[in-house]
Amino acid sequence: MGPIIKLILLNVVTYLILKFVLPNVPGSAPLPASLIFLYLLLTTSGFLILATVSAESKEEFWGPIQRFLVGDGIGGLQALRWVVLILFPLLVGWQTYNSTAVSDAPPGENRTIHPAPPGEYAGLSNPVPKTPETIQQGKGFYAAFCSPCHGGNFDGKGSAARGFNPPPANFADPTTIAMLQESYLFWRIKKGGVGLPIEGMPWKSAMPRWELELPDEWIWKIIMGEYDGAHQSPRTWE
Amino acid sequence: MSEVARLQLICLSVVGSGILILLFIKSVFPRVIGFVAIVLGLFMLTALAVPQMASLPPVEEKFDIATVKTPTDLAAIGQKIFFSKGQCALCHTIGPSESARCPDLKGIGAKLSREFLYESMTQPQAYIYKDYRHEGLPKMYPAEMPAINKNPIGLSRNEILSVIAFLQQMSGEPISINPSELDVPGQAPAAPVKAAQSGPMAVAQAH
Amino acid sequence: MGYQGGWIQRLLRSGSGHGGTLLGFAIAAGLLSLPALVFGADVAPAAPTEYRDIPYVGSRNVIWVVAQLHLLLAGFVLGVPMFAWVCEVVAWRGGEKRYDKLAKEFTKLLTSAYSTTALFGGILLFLLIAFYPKLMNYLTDIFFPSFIVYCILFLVETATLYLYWYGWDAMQYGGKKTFHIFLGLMLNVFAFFIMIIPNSWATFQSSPVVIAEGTDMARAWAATWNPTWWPVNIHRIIANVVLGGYICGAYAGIRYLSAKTPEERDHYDWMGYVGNFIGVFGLLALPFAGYWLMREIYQYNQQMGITLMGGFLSWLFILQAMLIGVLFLGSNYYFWLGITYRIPGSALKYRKPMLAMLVVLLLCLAVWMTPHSLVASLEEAAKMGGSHHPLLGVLGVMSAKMTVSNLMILVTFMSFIMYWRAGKQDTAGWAKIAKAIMGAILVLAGVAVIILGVWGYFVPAIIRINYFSTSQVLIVIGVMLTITPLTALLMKSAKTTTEMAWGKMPPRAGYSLVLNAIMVILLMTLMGYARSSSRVHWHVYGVVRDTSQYAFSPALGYASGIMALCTFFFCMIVAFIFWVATMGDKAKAVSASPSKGELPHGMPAMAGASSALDAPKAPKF
Amino acid sequence: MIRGLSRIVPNVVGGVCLAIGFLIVQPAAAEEKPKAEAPAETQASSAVSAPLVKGALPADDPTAAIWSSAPPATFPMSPQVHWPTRNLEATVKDMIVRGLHDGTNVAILLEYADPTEDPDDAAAVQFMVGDKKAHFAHGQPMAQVEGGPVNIWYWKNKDGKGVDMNAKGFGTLKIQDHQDVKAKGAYANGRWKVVFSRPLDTGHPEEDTLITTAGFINIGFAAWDGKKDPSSGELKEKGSQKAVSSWWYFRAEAPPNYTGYYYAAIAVGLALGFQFVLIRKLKKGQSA
Repeated sequence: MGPIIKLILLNVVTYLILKFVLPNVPGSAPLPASLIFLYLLLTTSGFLILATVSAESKEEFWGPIQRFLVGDGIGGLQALRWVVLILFPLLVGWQTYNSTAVSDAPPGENRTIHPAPPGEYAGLSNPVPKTPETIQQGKGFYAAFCSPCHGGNFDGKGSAARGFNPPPANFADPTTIAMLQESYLFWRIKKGGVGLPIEGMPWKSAMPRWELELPDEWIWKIIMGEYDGAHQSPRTWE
Repeated sequence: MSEVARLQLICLSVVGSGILILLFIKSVFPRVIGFVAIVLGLFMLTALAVPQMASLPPVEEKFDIATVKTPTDLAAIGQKIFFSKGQCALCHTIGPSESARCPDLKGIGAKLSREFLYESMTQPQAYIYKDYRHEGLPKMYPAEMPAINKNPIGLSRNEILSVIAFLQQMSGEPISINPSELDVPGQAPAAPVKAAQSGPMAVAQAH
Repeated sequence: MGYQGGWIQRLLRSGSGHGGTLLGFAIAAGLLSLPALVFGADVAPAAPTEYRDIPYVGSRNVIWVVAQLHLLLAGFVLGVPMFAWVCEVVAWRGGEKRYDKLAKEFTKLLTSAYSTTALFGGILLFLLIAFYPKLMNYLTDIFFPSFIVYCILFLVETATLYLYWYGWDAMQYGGKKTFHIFLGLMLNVFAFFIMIIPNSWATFQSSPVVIAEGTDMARAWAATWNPTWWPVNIHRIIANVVLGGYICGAYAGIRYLSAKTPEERDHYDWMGYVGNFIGVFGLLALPFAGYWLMREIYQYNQQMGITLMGGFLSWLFILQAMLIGVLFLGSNYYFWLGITYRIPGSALKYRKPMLAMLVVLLLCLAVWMTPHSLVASLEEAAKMGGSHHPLLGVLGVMSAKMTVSNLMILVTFMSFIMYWRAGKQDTAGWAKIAKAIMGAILVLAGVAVIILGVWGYFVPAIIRINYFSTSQVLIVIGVMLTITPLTALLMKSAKTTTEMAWGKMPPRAGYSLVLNAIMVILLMTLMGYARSSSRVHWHVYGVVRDTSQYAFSPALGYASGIMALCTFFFCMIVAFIFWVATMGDKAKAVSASPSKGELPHGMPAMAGASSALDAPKAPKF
Repeated sequence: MIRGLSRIVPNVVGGVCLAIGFLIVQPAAAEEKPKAEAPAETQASSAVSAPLVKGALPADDPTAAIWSSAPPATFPMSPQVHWPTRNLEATVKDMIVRGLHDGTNVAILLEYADPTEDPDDAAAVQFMVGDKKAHFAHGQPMAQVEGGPVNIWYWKNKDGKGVDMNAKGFGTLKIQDHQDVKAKGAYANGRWKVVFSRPLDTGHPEEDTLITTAGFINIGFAAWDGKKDPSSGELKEKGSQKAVSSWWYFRAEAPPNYTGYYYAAIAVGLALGFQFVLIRKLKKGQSA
């Protein structure tokens, strides 16, 4: 039974690492079950590949399992064999029951965070010249209009942010505004959460439609202030 | 049962029938089919396990002259036309880009007068600059720009004016076009087919 | 998924009620005329029909399946001649007869495959004209001249194919053979043009250029040279090689599984090896072509790029990653099986390197398959503070993906080199140094790729895209270009310690060949859906809007059903073609013994050759 | 025959392992979390689960003992910033919600901290109506998605009753012709407890949200602190100046359903059959 115990052990160790070690690394968080499943699947298939890559290793892996299932010459393990044979259908039944039962968990929300902007926004560039004054102005506007949610430190942790789901974007995160062009931000600020396409789940976003309150020029300045304050630079083609 | 659950059930039965074939049938070809069924079923199950998201077409917007109150409104319409019906963005960009095949239009509204802009769009061959940006004799630009007021693009005068307003706005310039200059529709300027036919007339009015 | 409301029932019902189809047509025509009447009142007295539909199934689904099948068949029909021609050339230059036989065996398929492809092309054309008259009118208006060129090419291609196939035995020797080889080359050249012309129509739909006034010819020419035309051409031609190779492998796999005689087992084992080799060979280049295409799309229109990579199609790339992952694993697995089974006594010797490569491959796959936005429940998302994992989220971006895909290619390349060298002993005096150099190159390249990948996080996007990713690709290509000739040189003087024994592979090798082929076909159908959906609600992006009821793009689960259906149909059609083509000479094949030929020097393993074939041993099981 | 077997088995086992892996992990992934995380008051929840009770609902008694049998769900609140007349500081920071239903009526209990009892203290619950998604801020119109209306249940301390309203964007609030919602508030120890109740199905699917036991529906909350600004005498929170929550989920638990056991029994049968055939094949293979 060597290899199969190895396989189980390998999966258990991987699971424990993913479940209990990785989340406790500083700056980390618990992994979603889908990801853990993916990694376990990779581990298992890797093991199976190695176990079946040669005739000898396959025999070493599969022979004991076969003998165990058939019940030939396994001596004291006979009882265990029956346990496995009874447990397996029960496990399948239990999982079937679980998957047909009404779930306690609400449907997952897999919102697309950066959906495609409408065509008329994809190709704009900032008409406001980038000078220390305009950036400073932008930061001022940011403090007045944006910081309550997106935070004075550009980290998405403003005082008004706590109740909102999805949470306000964290501009200090290098996978948010640093991946986007200024025109994208212009669209998002101008049209707000209600301007998102369906995959962005506009009905959940608390982002105001700022075109109702701010002139375009201010928005462009805010964008400059945002990048400068969050120490990021927009994606460009230059 | 939800649509997804139903599809999942179908997938499971596809996988199940594959397993059945492998269990009970000995000849090779059906067994391969069973194997393929299992693979395809698992593929569909995976596809059903990720979030199901469809993309719906957005509502089509029409250029309605009644909604235009300020030059900014006009520029907003111009922006839409620039990137869609006018097909300007198929070649031009606003701001530097690697994909630009024609001149970058950033700041163009500040450099050129609105009349010149209008003429460049309707009579692109009127003034052809020579290209001095390389060694040797200056080259003629192969002015590939189509006349915007003619087929197949066929923008109306109103539409061209709003594009100019947009270009001025994108250059950080005050918009010099007033909504009162627009043609008041005796016939709808929004209908694309008509607009295309009335192209030459719009040019005449512009001068 | 509510919008698809009960499509299953409709599908089921449509299967049982063929008689209703005609009635359905009538009703659909009647229904369609209603909006046309309203529309007509607005614009013109008799507006032309823009769309037609068929009941139950839906016009879009029909077009989808037929177009996908046509495309797959076309890929097969274009991939096989390349494959056949290369085999023929190998036989011609190297004098190994069995390659000629293999080439002929596949060319035989061509005639029936070719007509099936044309048949589906014709059906597709009729359906397009019937269902999408507005769009077809528009495209015809622009592309009319290239339609004519296409037709002429078709005639020429058909003639060439007939000459090539029917003249095979007649032009076997001397100058005639040279002419035959030339015919094969022309066959591929015409086929290439036959591919790129429809590509221009399809790519124009996703990346149109402005059509100025001019002659028909000038307009068609301008529209043909649209920004994604060449990236798609290159991508498709490589993909066709991959498809041809893996289908050949799958065919060999099935024949191997059902083989009755040792000769058959030998032959199909070898054919499976060649198919897998060609598939892998193309596969190594495919990511680069895909990257180029994606880059062009991003440059052409940022919106389209975002729709694909970050927008509603972003989940599709999880599936793509899975399929590619299985493909890489499957291909390497087959190589490794080949080492342990075909080279007796090598299992233990190669276990350690295999383990190392497997671990690297799995780690790369883990990164490759980790999406940026994770599939998570609300609670899980709340704990992560969003749908990005704070730590693993960095694995989801381009820099990481490029790095691991390059590493996976390196590992697969190493698998191949290992296979090549297996059972050989170097005799050259400089072998040690050469091996050290090769090892150093591999390690250095791996490290360099990783360093560039990590560094890529700290530079602006454009530097990463323009310099870092390109450098990574160049490094990997460089490694291949240095190690392959070095190994070839080494092999030239190497002494064979253990002969390769064909026909000893276990059945799972046959199944893994089938699995690889299925993965490739699924990938092609998946990316077909991606390419079509990236146009969102446009027929011609930004120019001709889709105003039909099918303007929406369906969700992945539903789409995957159609992809699986296409894959299955395609497999069945190909199986049918193979069956028809080989029906006549089944008996012959059984009695024929494998031809014996001189081994060419310099490329033994690449060609999968071994003198063991001259003395076929009885398989052990 | 052994050889034949060695062909069959790996493929079957591989396929079965994968299939079973999917069967097991997918539901497990969905199932695991809620169990691990009993909705504690301190931790944010994502759904209110309303158990089915036998006997009378505490529809007009916010302090009834039976409420303790309903699991509490806590939702964070934010000041309303979506609409231009925003306030940046709201009194209510957390909303604790419980639900109960008896098969025909539903009762929802809101509980939140408010330091003072004022006549203008108010609270509201909000739902989407029908299939269309509605923006959480009063069903604001959305640019690319056709939204639907929201159904709002509103209670104000000085009125002492529930109001059933609809809105589709700010400034479109409309009191319904048919009032189905009852509400009652009780203030004690600096905390409000407000109970709303309504029939699960009011027969007006165009205006009222239909609560079924089939799945989750969207729910949102709002609260107004009716305290007046001591200097100006103006209300600090009124109209759109309030504390709001995002969309969360509400579910009226279904009566026990035994179909799952049938499916499980079928699955057990299939698994047994599979096992039987597999082992028989293995045995044959060995004997041959």
